[in-house]
Amino acid sequence: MTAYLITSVSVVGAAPTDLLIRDGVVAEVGPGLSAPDATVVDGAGLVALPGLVDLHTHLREPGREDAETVESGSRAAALGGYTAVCAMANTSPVADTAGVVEQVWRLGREAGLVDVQPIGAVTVGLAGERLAELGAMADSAARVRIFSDDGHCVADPKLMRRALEYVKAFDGIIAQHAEEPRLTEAPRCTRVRSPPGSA
Amino acid sequence: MIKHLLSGGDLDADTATEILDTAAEMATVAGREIKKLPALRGRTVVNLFYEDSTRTRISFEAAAKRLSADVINFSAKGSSVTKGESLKDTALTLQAMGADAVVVRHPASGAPHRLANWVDGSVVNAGDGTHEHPTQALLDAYTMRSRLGRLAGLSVAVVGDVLHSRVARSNVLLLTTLGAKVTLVGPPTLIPVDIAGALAPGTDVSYDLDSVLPNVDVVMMLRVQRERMNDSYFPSAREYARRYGLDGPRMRRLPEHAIVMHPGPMNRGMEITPEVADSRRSTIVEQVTNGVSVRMAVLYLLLGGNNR
Amino acid sequence: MAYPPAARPSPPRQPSVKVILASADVQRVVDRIAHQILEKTQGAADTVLLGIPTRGTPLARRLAERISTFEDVVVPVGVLDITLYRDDLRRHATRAVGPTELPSGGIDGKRVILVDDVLFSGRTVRAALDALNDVGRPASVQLAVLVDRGHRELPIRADYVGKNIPTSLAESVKVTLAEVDGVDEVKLYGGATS
Amino acid sequence: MHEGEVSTRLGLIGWPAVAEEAIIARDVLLAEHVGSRLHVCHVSTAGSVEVLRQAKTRGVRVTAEVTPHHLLLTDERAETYDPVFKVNPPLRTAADVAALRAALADGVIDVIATDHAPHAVEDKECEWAYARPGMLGLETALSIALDVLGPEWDLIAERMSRTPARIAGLTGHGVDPAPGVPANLTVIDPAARRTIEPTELASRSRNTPYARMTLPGRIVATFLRGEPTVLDGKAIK
Repeated sequence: MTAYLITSVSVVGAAPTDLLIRDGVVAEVGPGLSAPDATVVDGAGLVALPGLVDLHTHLREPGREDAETVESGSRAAALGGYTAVCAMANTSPVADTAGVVEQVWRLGREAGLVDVQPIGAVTVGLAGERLAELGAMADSAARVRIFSDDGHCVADPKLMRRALEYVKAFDGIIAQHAEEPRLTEAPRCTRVRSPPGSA
Repeated sequence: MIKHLLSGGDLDADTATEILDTAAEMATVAGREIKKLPALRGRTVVNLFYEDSTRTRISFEAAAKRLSADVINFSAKGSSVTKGESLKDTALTLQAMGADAVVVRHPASGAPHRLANWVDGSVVNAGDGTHEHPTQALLDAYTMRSRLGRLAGLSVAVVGDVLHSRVARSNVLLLTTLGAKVTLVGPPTLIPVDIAGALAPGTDVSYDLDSVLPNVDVVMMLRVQRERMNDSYFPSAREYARRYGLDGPRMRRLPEHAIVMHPGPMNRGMEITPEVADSRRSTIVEQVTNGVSVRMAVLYLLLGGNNR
Repeated sequence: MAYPPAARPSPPRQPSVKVILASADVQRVVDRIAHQILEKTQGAADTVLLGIPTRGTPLARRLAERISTFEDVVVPVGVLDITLYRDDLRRHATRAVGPTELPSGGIDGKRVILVDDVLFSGRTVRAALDALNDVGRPASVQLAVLVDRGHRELPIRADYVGKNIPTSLAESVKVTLAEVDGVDEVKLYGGATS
Repeated sequence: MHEGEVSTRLGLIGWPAVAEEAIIARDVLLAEHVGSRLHVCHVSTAGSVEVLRQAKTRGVRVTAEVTPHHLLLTDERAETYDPVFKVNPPLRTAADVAALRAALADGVIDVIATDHAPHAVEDKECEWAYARPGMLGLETALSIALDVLGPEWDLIAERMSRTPARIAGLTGHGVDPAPGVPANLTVIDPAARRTIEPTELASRSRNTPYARMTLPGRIVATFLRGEPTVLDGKAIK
């Protein structure tokens, strides 16, 4: 693996210094470093930050690859300074089983641009009626810790209480999309379109 | 001169007055043997109606034909089920056909504004969702002016389901621009929370129709859909009619000169009783005839010159 | 009066202004046209004067008033707006539509005399004829103008002309009337000085 | 969109702030009652900030995120009816934006999260009512944080790296570069300014609300466990 020497860079706003990366870790941080085998990156005027982490991303895959894939989303994330993103469950099929979360997790590893941590659905199909198999997702290879029906609110108070309690067993977190649906119901505004052939 | 007519707020006092004055001239055409003016000969006006509304469509069709324009009716009675053509593709089709103006009625607020981005011609908003209906406001103002001789200083009560009423919004904007004072009346559930700030400063709100009636020059009754009951905006049709319906006794509490207006179609027995609808104070029929003249004026002022 | 030889391109200077008819002359010309109308129409029976806005309208009223003082006959006067009938509608920003007021007796079967201030290309008169066609069926139509400056583009001529003024296309004729502009005057602007 | 003066003027169905605040209030009480952690997605109103402040002072284990667009844009953007500005929860008022910025600075709001929501063109190029809600965010988030917070690198690292990594339990991430630490880091040029061009984004979709806006900061390099994923501002693969 190539080594990288970032010269006179400000680490999280500190005074400019040199930063040597070798074998996947930060090897040294200090002024005047030299590493003949390393590729040099001129860090003058630049700021080094710990890789950004996004708790809330929609990668659309599986299901809506026309809008985004795990790979294209990962690339956008890396270009945004991210090294890890949490992928929401409102894919198609919904990430409410160990199988789907592992699929997303594997797609992330294959892309290899950022660590993709799948978020599991709280309820089956995001319908807000029955808890999804939160334990199976937690125990899966993806090691899911955050659960969310994002895009929908877990509106039923009893179900929300059950979910909050159930995930305590594996130190999980419920991420709530806070929207009382009864207050934001739009009247059925049928999507009118001119019938085919009548244009 | 403006290029599109999408909102009552698009018109400043001078432009609005010019439309009303032009409409007065256009009205004389109706009395002639030959009800035709050559002003828009060779122009193409497309009526793009996603909601069935014969009343408004035939009014625009009559107006355009009286000005010798070619009219193409395109009633897109689509439904969410049929996978039809998007608004943008329909717009590009109309553009390709050389439409000089598109008169559009659509159930989604803001559709005319989107359409205006996709066609070179002029767009006239003939009612979009719960947003606006500017030509209705113009014909209402025209009717008030012809009946009461003026607009500045008039006190106008707009009564009923203001929340969902595109007619109310356009009227509040236009009447305020023309110097009238508007009071919105209805159950609190049907009056938007911050209507004054949103639309026109100086707009009053009252939940008590009887307190407003004695000192208004115009009372405009809005159509109230009975289905609103199912969404519990009001308990029952009877209660609504009792508190906010305009019946004979209430009409007699209006000042002598006051007029009663309604955009139609009416729910007789709900917001208005037959006695009031058919009384001499009611301008409901003349609002329809004035609609053609006002729409002629709008089409002429948008398409008559080279305001490309 | 023959046209002067093309002037050498002279340095640009203030366009020259020449008063063709002062206010007293305008009044005499109006009187003469009134007499001509009475003569040609043998007393202006069944005659209607329709002024073409803007300055044709006051001229029509003056003619009617002078006719009634010369002979005891009341000639109805109306206004005929031609905006919507102009053939250059699309070349300018939209024009405001003026009022059209026909006399109560209407124009069917009447002799209509259109009145305008300046006759030039003839396009205004053509538009007026179209407009007239939509409002009624007169027995005959005549045209009275205060000034005829030539350069016709259509086969149209006036029956009554106050003053013929030969002009070049570089010149312009400006008629002002007391009712509209506060003073009666006909001026010739610009071009070669005769 | 946000229920307020603008939605009334535009005749668009409003999504009142109380609909968000009521659920947050309920859920912090539930979390407190059962003694579990709660995370609140995309907080968007001043009222929500107050509910969270009280809950935190009572020691409830609640964390909250805010999106870059709720820190920068307001409901006026909907006036062209362009659905690129349609998002759930909706863009709110200037007062809400100010409250969210203050809460981010004082820690009542723990993290910035993008709610990156790509949509195909046909799902956005239509009538407002039919458009799907959501905005792109990954490639512009740090620039907006810089624009909103200024060059407060420690605060930015806390809200966009350390805290989210801790909440998500992602060991190896959210650790300031130091000897022995996994080389998960990014290098930004804070002086650069760039004008956002939708077609130049790496995302497969174009629905960025910042088109033609000029924002500060440009990512020069990003490393994932020592491997460069971005060098000289371009993705390695």
